Amino acid sequence: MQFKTMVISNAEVSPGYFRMRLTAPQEFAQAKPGQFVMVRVRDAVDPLLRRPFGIFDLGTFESEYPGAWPQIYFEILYRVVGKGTAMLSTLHHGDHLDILGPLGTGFTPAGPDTETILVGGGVGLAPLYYLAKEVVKSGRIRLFVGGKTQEDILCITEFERLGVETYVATDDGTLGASGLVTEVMERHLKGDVPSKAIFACGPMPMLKAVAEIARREAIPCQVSLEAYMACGMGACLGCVVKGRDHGEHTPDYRCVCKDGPVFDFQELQWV
Amino acid sequence: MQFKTMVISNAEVSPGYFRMRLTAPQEFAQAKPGQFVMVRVRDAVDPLLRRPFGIFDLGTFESEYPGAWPQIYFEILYRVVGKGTAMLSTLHHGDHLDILGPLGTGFTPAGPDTETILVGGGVGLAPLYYLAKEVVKSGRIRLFVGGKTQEDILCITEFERLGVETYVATDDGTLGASGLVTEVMERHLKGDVPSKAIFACGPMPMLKAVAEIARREAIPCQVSLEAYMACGMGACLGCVVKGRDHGEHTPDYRCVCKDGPVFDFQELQWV
Amino acid sequence: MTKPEMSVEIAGFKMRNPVMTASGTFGYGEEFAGYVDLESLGAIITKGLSLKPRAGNPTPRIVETQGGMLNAIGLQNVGIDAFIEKKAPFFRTITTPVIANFFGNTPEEYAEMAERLDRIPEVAAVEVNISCPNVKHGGIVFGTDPKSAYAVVKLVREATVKPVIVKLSPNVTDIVEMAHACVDAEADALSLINTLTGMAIDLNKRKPVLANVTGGLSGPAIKPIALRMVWQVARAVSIPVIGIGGIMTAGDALEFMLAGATAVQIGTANFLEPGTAQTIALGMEQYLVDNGIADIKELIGTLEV
Amino acid sequence: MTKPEMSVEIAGFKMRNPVMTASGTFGYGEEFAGYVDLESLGAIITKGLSLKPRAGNPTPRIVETQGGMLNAIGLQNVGIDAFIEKKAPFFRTITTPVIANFFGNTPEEYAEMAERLDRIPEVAAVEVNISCPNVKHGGIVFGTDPKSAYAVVKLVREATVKPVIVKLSPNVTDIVEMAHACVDAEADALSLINTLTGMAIDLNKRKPVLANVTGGLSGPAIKPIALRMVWQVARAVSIPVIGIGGIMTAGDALEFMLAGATAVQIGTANFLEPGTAQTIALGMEQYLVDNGIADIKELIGTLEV
Ligand SMILES: Cc1cc2nc3c(=O)[nH]c(=O)nc-3n(C[C@H](O)[C@H](O)[C@H](O)COP(=O)(O)OP(=O)(O)OC[C@H]3O[C@@H](n4cnc5c(N)ncnc54)[C@H](O)[C@@H]3O)c2cc1C
Ligand SMILES: Cc1cc2nc3c(=O)[nH]c(=O)nc-3n(C[C@H](O)[C@H](O)[C@H](O)COP(=O)(O)OP(=O)(O)OC[C@H]3O[C@@H](n4cnc5c(N)ncnc54)[C@H](O)[C@@H]3O)c2cc1C
Ligand SMILES: Cc1cc2nc3c(=O)[nH]c(=O)nc-3n(C[C@H](O)[C@H](O)[C@H](O)COP(=O)(O)O)c2cc1C
Ligand SMILES: Cc1cc2nc3c(=O)[nH]c(=O)nc-3n(C[C@H](O)[C@H](O)[C@H](O)COP(=O)(O)O)c2cc1C
Ligand code: FES
Ligand code: FES
Repeated sequence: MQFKTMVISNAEVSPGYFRMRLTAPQEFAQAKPGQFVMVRVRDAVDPLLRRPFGIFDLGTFESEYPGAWPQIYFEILYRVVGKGTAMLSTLHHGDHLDILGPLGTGFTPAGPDTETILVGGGVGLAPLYYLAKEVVKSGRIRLFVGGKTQEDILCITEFERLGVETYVATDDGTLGASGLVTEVMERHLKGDVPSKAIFACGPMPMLKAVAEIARREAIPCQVSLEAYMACGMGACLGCVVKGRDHGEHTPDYRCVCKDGPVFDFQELQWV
Repeated sequence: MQFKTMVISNAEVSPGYFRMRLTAPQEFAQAKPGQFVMVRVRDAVDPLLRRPFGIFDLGTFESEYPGAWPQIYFEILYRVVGKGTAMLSTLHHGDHLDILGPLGTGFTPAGPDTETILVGGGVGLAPLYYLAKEVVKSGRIRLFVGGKTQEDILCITEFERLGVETYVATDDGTLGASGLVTEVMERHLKGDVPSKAIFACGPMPMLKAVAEIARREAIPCQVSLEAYMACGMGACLGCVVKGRDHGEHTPDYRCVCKDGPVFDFQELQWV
Repeated sequence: MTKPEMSVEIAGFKMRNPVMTASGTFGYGEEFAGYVDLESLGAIITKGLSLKPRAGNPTPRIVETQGGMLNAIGLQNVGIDAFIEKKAPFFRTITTPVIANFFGNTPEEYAEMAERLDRIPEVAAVEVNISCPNVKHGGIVFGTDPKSAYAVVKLVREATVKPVIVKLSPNVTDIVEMAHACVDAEADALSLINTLTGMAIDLNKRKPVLANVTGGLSGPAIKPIALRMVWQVARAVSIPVIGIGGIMTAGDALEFMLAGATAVQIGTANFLEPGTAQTIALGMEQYLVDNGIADIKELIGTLEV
Repeated sequence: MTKPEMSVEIAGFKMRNPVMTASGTFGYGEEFAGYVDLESLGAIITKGLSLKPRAGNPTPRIVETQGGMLNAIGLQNVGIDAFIEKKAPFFRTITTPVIANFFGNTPEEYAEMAERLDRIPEVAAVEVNISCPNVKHGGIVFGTDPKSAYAVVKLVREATVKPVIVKLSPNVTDIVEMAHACVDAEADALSLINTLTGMAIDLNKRKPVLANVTGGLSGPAIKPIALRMVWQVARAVSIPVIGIGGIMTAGDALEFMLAGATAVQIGTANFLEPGTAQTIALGMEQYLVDNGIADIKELIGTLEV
């Protein structure tokens, strides 16, 4: 689906991190947690390509005007890293953008008797909030979130408000435990018997560590990946990652945009 | 001079024509009528080059805060013709731009006993208003202004408020006389004895006709030209026009940006 | 005014309008079905095909540059067998002609591919990629040396009765010389340009951004070069020329036709706006209506120089 | 940390930093004095000079394209006599070295120009333009054929003891071959790239925008191509390479140095921001400070491939 959207709000939630709320058409309400959108940042060719962002939240906005239709909105949580995100950060209420999405596969929520373990690294937290919102009714959720420093730990309050148990780790110990989020997670999961499923999003080294834990502890695990993207719809083959069976003469590339961004960790090659 | 400016206002004064007021530093008050500015439309490379605009007005803005310094402002009057002007037209109060200027030569006002004849074609009227403001104290001014249709006739009220006698011609006769502005001007100047000086800005065919009248009637005449510009400061040699002595083996090119945009019509080659 | 005539013909092969989608930028068509009415396009060109499936290059494979992008996909493709089995059936569901873009590692492989494609009824024509800068063997050598180009095209020509379009590389001193070599080898049409070889560097890592080091530059940045080459070639040869390179709007497409192109291909623009090809076809038709032009063919090569 | 070392040397000719302004984009330096501290630059390169004054091409001579611009100035210049008389005196008022860019219609004219420039004390080095695409006679032929390039450079070399920089055209199949020809002719350094030949069309007038039909493409659009060519050439030759093409920021300039450039030239960016060259020199120095690099020369050619 392609649509024009209006910026409802765009606020800096931590230094260099913004949360943007955007209008969406009714059909967008079907978007699944883990799916993403491709945003055309400007009506010009600088920047040229669309920028991909996970869906951080999705909801219905009750209009202040009596009798008005409720308005679907969604949010993205983004970090300013380059040209496109810097431009996004200057937008205001009332500005317009063009969106492709929802794109890609989403997370497949765990069954009712399974505990949901969320693992987020920095802005990789983004797609996990909408997931938490969707599964919170059906069972226990724990969130392990890591970052370099306290400023990289985002929107914890929002998760806690949902009733998610939250564990924080920072490299420099300025918030929560000192060290890697995966270490914290491992400590908490150790000897923990009930059935669980992991949902992770963050930088590659974190995902690798998570996958290793999942493999060792035989916990089902879905990871959401990032990749440089041009099209977002499986046409350019720019965003591929190596699938399980990939080899020199047996190409098994998967498109992050179409086959992902969410993958069962067992579908991928981790070396 | 190069400076950052803030948009004070940006209003559509006729369909497709905008008048934008911008802040300027104190030194900008030295700008002469006929000079121009190069505007960087966006902080990106699309559009790449700066866009040139004449100075339509210049003044001092009395701040509403008691004790605040008076703020120099200037205005540009522009027509939306392409990418850059379309982008300019979307700017609001509070937006920022980067300006080079004032650039180029300005008009040399006529002496005190000389009547000032302004001739403007469409948005070519732009630099004439500031000129009129500067010379209005010292003598009679008549403005001849032409356009395709009534919507191309801009800011007449402003000129009349200054006390300028205004004559309008449109190709389709929807406002003022029907026909070319130069025909109207010629009718009015015919047999008119007192000493005069012509100041003209507009499309090339109009300027040619004006130059022809000036030559025939032996009236001093300054014209303001347009040209594709890259640098605005005499470095790229993109904006040249043929000077009087130009020939195959005697190059006499003049830079519109530096030697102009205002030229004595006798300095140029009109064929 | 009556509806203007938009159809064009290339080597006996007719299209409802001159707007094609460029190889490698439109998947196998299916991917865009939700964004474009595939029936509104002149033709669809497939991703470059080879005899065996190809893995392509490691990632990163793409990076944005100012006004353009570099890609080093490395011709990842499913191979001719999977193409026939999995992709071709979809083509039977649309009436828009499909052109198979392909390449080989050797002249013989090119010939074998042409032969195999010749037997696929869903393929309306073939586009010979002698210009891909991202493969070590073949590709660029055939595309930059007139003699090799002649040899490859000659073999392909003999191997198929389908219309043969040869896609030229812009990474040459003299594009006209290359064009002549292909004409001599009896190509039915030429398409140009493929990407220009470029490079991007990650300053902080002190490494090339692309795993492949260099990649092919496409997008609006290259349009002036493409337009120049199309103009040069169209004046020099008498077979149809298909213009490619940075086309984003109907206006861009029409400029290529003025320069001498009989049709155009839309590449990178599909990524920005998946509906571009359709928008352009409609825009071109509107231009004809607005300017009272009865047939788009009247525009071809009418640039006044 | 102490101030990092920014100076670089090209053929015995020393610059306080590697940032030069490119020929044709900075006038004769004087024009930019109000916007740039000329003493902050590594070197200033003049507009291309010829024996006789040249009128250049008719207008329009420039047009913007996506991420770039086309120019067909046609090497308008005051000629060597007026240069000596009117421009050179200003160069005595600055300590920044001035490099004279020049061209000729014949190899002999190149030699004569080199001889005359050799006698001008204000000229620190010469840059031989064998690559201008906008002149009918000479220019591009010398720049695209290795043998002609060799012949011209050889004559120039014999005619002057000043450092000889040869400026290469990107409009070639094999830039390395061209570079080798110049090295064989004993050039002291190579600068690349000049502009790529392109074209823009005015759809409504059905005419080329430029009076000259084609022009040279410059600006950020061409940076990936320039970077690739600089990298290729710097690996292949042992004389210094000067990187040019679409440099807008200190980061861009540093990328060229990683790719192997000893210095860089800023062209089109001067038009957008007249202070660019100075801003870049400062930004490069800041980068060294931030990254604890003592000497900019440590970066040259350190790209990990
Ligand atoms: C499926 C998916 C979901 C994402 N969700 C989020 C999110 O919710 N919040 C968030 O802050 N970021 C997210 N990202 C990363 C985000 O897309 C990049 O940070 C952003 O594109 C950078 O753009 P830029 O212009 O600011 O940076 P630049 O560095 O100027 O971008 C240059 C190019 O690199 C690409 N690029 C740069 N960094 C990345 C990256 N990490 N991943 C992919 N492409 C990149 C850009 O898209 C662009 O094409 C996601 C990426 C993907 C693939
Ligand atoms: C000294 C001078 C003063 C000017 N004063 C005014 C003014 O007061 N009001 C006004 O409306 N216009 C004025 N113009 C014309 C104005 O600069 C162009 O209309 C504007 O640059 C168009 O930009 P664009 O991006 O909208 O159009 P595009 O067509 O997208 O521009 C593409 C390129 O062409 C150039 N260009 C297009 N049209 C012109 C033109 N007529 N003259 C010069 N360059 C052009 C642009 O600068 C740009 O480089 C002036 C031009 C000059 C040279
Ligand atoms: C991601 C990508 C993949 C491409 N793959 C192919 C290919 O397989 N075969 C081919 O002949 N050209 C390929 N091309 C080149 C395009 O078909 C086209 O010639 C080029 O991109 C220039 O057009 P554009 O500027 O409109 O993109 C590819 C281009 C891109 C951007
Ligand atoms: C308006 C203009 C005039 C130029 N004139 C010359 C010239 O006289 N001699 C020359 O060798 N290069 C000339 N060039 C080429 C530049 O020096 C430079 O090689 C090219 O523009 C690429 O760098 P850029 O992308 O930074 O502009 C000119 C470029 C422009 C834009
Ligand atoms: S982004 Fe194009 S295939 Fe995934
Ligand atoms: S605009 Fe560059 S010389 Fe006039």
